[in-house]
Amino acid sequence: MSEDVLVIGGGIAGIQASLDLAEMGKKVYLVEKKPSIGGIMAQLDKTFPTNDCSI
Amino acid sequence: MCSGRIDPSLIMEAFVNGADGVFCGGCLLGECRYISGNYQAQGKILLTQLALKRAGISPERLTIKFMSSAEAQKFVKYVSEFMDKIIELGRIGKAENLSENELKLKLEAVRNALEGKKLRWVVGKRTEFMESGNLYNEIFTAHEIERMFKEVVMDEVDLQEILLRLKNKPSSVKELSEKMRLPSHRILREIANLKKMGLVELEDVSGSSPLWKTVDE
Amino acid sequence: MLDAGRHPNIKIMAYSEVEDAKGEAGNFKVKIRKKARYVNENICNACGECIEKCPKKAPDSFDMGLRDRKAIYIYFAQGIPAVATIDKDVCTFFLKGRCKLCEKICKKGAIDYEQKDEIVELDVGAVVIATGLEMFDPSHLTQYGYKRLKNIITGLEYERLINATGPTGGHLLRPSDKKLAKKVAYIQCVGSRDLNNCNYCSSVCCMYAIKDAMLAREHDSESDSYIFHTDFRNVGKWFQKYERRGKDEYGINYIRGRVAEITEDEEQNPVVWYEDTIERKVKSLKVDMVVLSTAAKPSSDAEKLSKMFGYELDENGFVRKNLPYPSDTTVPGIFACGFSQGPMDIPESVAAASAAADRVMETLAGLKLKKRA
Amino acid sequence: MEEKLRIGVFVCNCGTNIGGFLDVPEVAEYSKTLPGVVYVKENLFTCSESGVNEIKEGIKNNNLNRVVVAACTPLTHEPTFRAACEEAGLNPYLFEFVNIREQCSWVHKNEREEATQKAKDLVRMGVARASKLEPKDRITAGVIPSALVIGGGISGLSAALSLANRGFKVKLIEKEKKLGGLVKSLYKIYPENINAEEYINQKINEVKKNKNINVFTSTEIKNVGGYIGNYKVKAENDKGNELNFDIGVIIVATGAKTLSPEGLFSYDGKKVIDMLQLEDKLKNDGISQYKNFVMILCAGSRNNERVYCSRICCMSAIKNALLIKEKNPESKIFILYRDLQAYGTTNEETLRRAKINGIRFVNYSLNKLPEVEDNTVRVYNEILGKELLIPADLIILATPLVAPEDNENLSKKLKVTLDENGFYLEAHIKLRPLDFSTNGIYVCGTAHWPASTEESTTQALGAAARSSIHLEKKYVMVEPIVSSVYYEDECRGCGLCASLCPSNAIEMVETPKGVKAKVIEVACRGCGICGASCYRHAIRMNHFSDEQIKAQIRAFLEE
Repeated sequence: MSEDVLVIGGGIAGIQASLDLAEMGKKVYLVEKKPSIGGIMAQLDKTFPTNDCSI
Repeated sequence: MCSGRIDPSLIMEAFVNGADGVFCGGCLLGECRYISGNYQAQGKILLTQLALKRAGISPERLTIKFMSSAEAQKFVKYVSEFMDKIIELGRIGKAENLSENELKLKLEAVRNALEGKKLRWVVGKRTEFMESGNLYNEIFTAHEIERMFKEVVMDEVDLQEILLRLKNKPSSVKELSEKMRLPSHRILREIANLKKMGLVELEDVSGSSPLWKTVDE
Repeated sequence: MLDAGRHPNIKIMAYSEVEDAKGEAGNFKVKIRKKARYVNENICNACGECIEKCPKKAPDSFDMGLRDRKAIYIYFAQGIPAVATIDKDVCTFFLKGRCKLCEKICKKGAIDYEQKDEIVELDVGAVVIATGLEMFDPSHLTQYGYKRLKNIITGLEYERLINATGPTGGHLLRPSDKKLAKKVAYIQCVGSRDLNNCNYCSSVCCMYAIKDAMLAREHDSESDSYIFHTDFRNVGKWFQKYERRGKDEYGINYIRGRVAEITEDEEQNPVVWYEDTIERKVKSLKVDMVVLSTAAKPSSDAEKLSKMFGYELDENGFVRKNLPYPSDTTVPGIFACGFSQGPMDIPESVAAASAAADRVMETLAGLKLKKRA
Repeated sequence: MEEKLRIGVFVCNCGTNIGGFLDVPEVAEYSKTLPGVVYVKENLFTCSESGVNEIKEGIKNNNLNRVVVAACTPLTHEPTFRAACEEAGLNPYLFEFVNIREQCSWVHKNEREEATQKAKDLVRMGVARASKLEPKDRITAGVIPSALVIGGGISGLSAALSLANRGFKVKLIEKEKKLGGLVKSLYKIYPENINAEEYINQKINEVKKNKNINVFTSTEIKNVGGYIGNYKVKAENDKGNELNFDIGVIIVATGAKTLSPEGLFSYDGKKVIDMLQLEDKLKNDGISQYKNFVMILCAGSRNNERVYCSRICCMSAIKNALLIKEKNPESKIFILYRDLQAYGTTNEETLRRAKINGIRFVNYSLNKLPEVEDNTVRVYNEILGKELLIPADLIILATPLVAPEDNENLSKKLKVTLDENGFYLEAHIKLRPLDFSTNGIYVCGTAHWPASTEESTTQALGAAARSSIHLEKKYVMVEPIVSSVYYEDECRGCGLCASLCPSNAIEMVETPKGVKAKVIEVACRGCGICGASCYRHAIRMNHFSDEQIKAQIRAFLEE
């Protein structure tokens, strides 16, 4: 059995899931179809409800 | 780092180095990440303002305002208002009618007072007192406690100013009273205190008035 | 994002897609196609010199096609990994067999026209689906005039316009004449809550419209915004306060009512025709630009992946959330989070992501115990 | 011996975010003139992989012993740049971040010259502070592999189960006599219409059977001492027994309650009831005698007194309306609403089903609230533009979820913060919704904000994951940005610092020289209150010392 994890999608959800799993000691493969991770959130200027751009 | 980190000595560092005004910002009261840090800050600003005022420097040169990180417009408003106030007051010293040397001496006196153990202890106790409620309610009212607090601040600033003046030049009570625009009985009281602490001694008696000087280390 | 890029336990495989999958919880075999970038990821340092000199242009998809990028490009500047990619469908060399300018310019020798797609096989114990969303294309909703009228854009296009790194350097210049748009209307529920299109509420549009209007005011103190909404759905933490601030501090006009049609005057100013529900009259409003708050849909890969792994989707194409474990799909060992499960905002996505991570840990721990027993 | 300063300054353009509004080359040029600066580099994006590499190469090639980056906010990229320093062999605490974006270029977009001048001032201050920085090491401590879950509702139960199933010991504390929380008082859970009682009982049984979970009902937290990885928790049960736990991490799942409807819309508990009473009637077949139902949404919420929307009331009203229709198809149900919060997929579907089933929706506004009269409700329909008189045998008020008063007390014991509505305040509203800013404590469910059963469950599992990171790692590492009793001889053991510390991070200890203050470094969050208050200046703040801040102040006031 393998204990590695595959995360499909490199937006905010995929990144968070990967980070949590990695911090809990799992080896994570984060697959993203676009040339770099970031997802829609990277395209947003700022985000509600605090109007900062925190990715 | 929290606004509770603001040490009056940092504020005085700015004034001593030529700042015309100091603006402190903190999170909304009651929304502090460190529970009461902004209340502490408020207490320390109040203390510093009292001390400045006692030294004849406009306490309006120092302010603290509270806002959340989402309240950019409030921040802009507060800063703009403060800027307008400082511009209205003009350069520090000029507006207060103090010569450069006098200003320097006054600011030094305030700084020494605020960095001194006595006021730091008092302000620490004051917050404790305000936080844990009035434990002394039966003996003192809150109003009386505030008044005592003010008295201590005023005394300490006077005392430090006298010390600085005497360090520069031995003087009589009358001379000090004129320079500091304070009644002579107040000066006399502080001199008596300073003498008790072993910080000043009699140098000479010129005519009928005794001249006081600081004790050499 | 950078934390993920730096974490020793995370291997980022960007520009890659899942090609095939089989197996079961604890033992999935997944084939990943790592698409050829024609640039060596390990050598390229994203200096950008090749991009400067590349003679061929193509619409920049990161900027919603609002400006052009080159045939060799960096998806976005802060992206991870920070490397250039050649768009084979546009590149002169790939189309006509000559040019190779980038190869000549790259001092590091990172360009590799011979690079092939690579198939990587992974053995994993669990899978997390986080395929996110795609924006609904409102072109066929002719009443809104998208693509037909020039000064009508979508919410995501607006994000790029107002962004300082975007095509207009953060200035809200309308497409027709590049003049500053001062009066902007936002139309809610475009494609959402619509039986013929997205038969659900996209959940984030009311808030992002308020945000967009706030940003416009922050960039230009004279800007004037109108949000046309039906139910104004601002249910998250602090959202009502935000809605009030929009009105009180930013002067945004909230108008309840569906927009019937958008036309255009001779200066290409959009005219919004709507029913004012307070006065119960059909009214019109001339603006400089219209932003359509378009629905968000499941990613186009959602269906493909669900078939590959064998889990079910709901009638809208999202991974259905069910109690007792909202992160679980119908296949053990496969979990989902974020917008792939249905409309949710950033904090909900982050919480769902942590929940999915938790289910992975619990499942793997359970399998390990079973194996030992 | 003092090493000679070799400061490197990196000025970021941030694409055009900085470079577009102020003169970055001029700022870079100016930086070269500052004392101690030996290397200056301008970057397009300092945070990009190539920018980070430029820092590393800059350090190596120029033997830099301090690095200053003038770019955006430390919130986003301080970890990035610190890591870059570390990777290049420089202690990460010899790095100084200057914000010339949020605090300069973005706010002075129309004042290029002034913005450039301000950026120069900021860089000069940063360089001055950098000159005084000292190398520091991160602080580590062990973690006790057990969790405390406070609250035995659906969130607490879910979080406890998940942690226990992964092998961690859990103490679950509930102040009521029974586990189950709010869900216990519901009839059905939407959207699947699961029988609430059966569902929650099953969870409770799972928890009770689990060997890794100890349940303590009728128990309240008395005191929380210690710090992440090593909390000392005192609790007390209704029999007056004191319980002591050694705990590694804490999850707050204390839930919410519904606002009391007293005084709203002629509430009498009989003809005018609240939603929980309706749930109860539905459970006990107590609705057959009614025909005309009117539900009033936003009762006591989204007004000036309570601005927020309670998120779940619309859907629980619609769910219950459908259930009434199911039981009694002849019934007539009106739902008076302001905005129908049927967000997402299934909610919208349920709303549609309600409309198909003949449930009538009437839009009212805050300016014209419905009025309850004898057997009727008078309401101004905003969409029709006229007043309606609706017959009503039973009027149901959907009151919002509110934070329990208890939060005030518990939050002080845990040393965490509440928001303006009394709900728990998370570390970051978007990126860290389940964490507190105090490391080691997490929040989920309605303790954080109104949420549905499903949403609460998701959060609970998420909080379990977040908290278990420390349990899995078995140690914690904190930033050395903490206070220290640096001039111990000055300390008189007065205890003022310990009493002011919001993190319980200072203890008074006996030493050969008398009682002295001692900082528990892993618990300290670096607020600085102790240092600013110590009347004998015995405490020094690491990484933001008086000397460092004063250097910055002086640099600013230099002409």
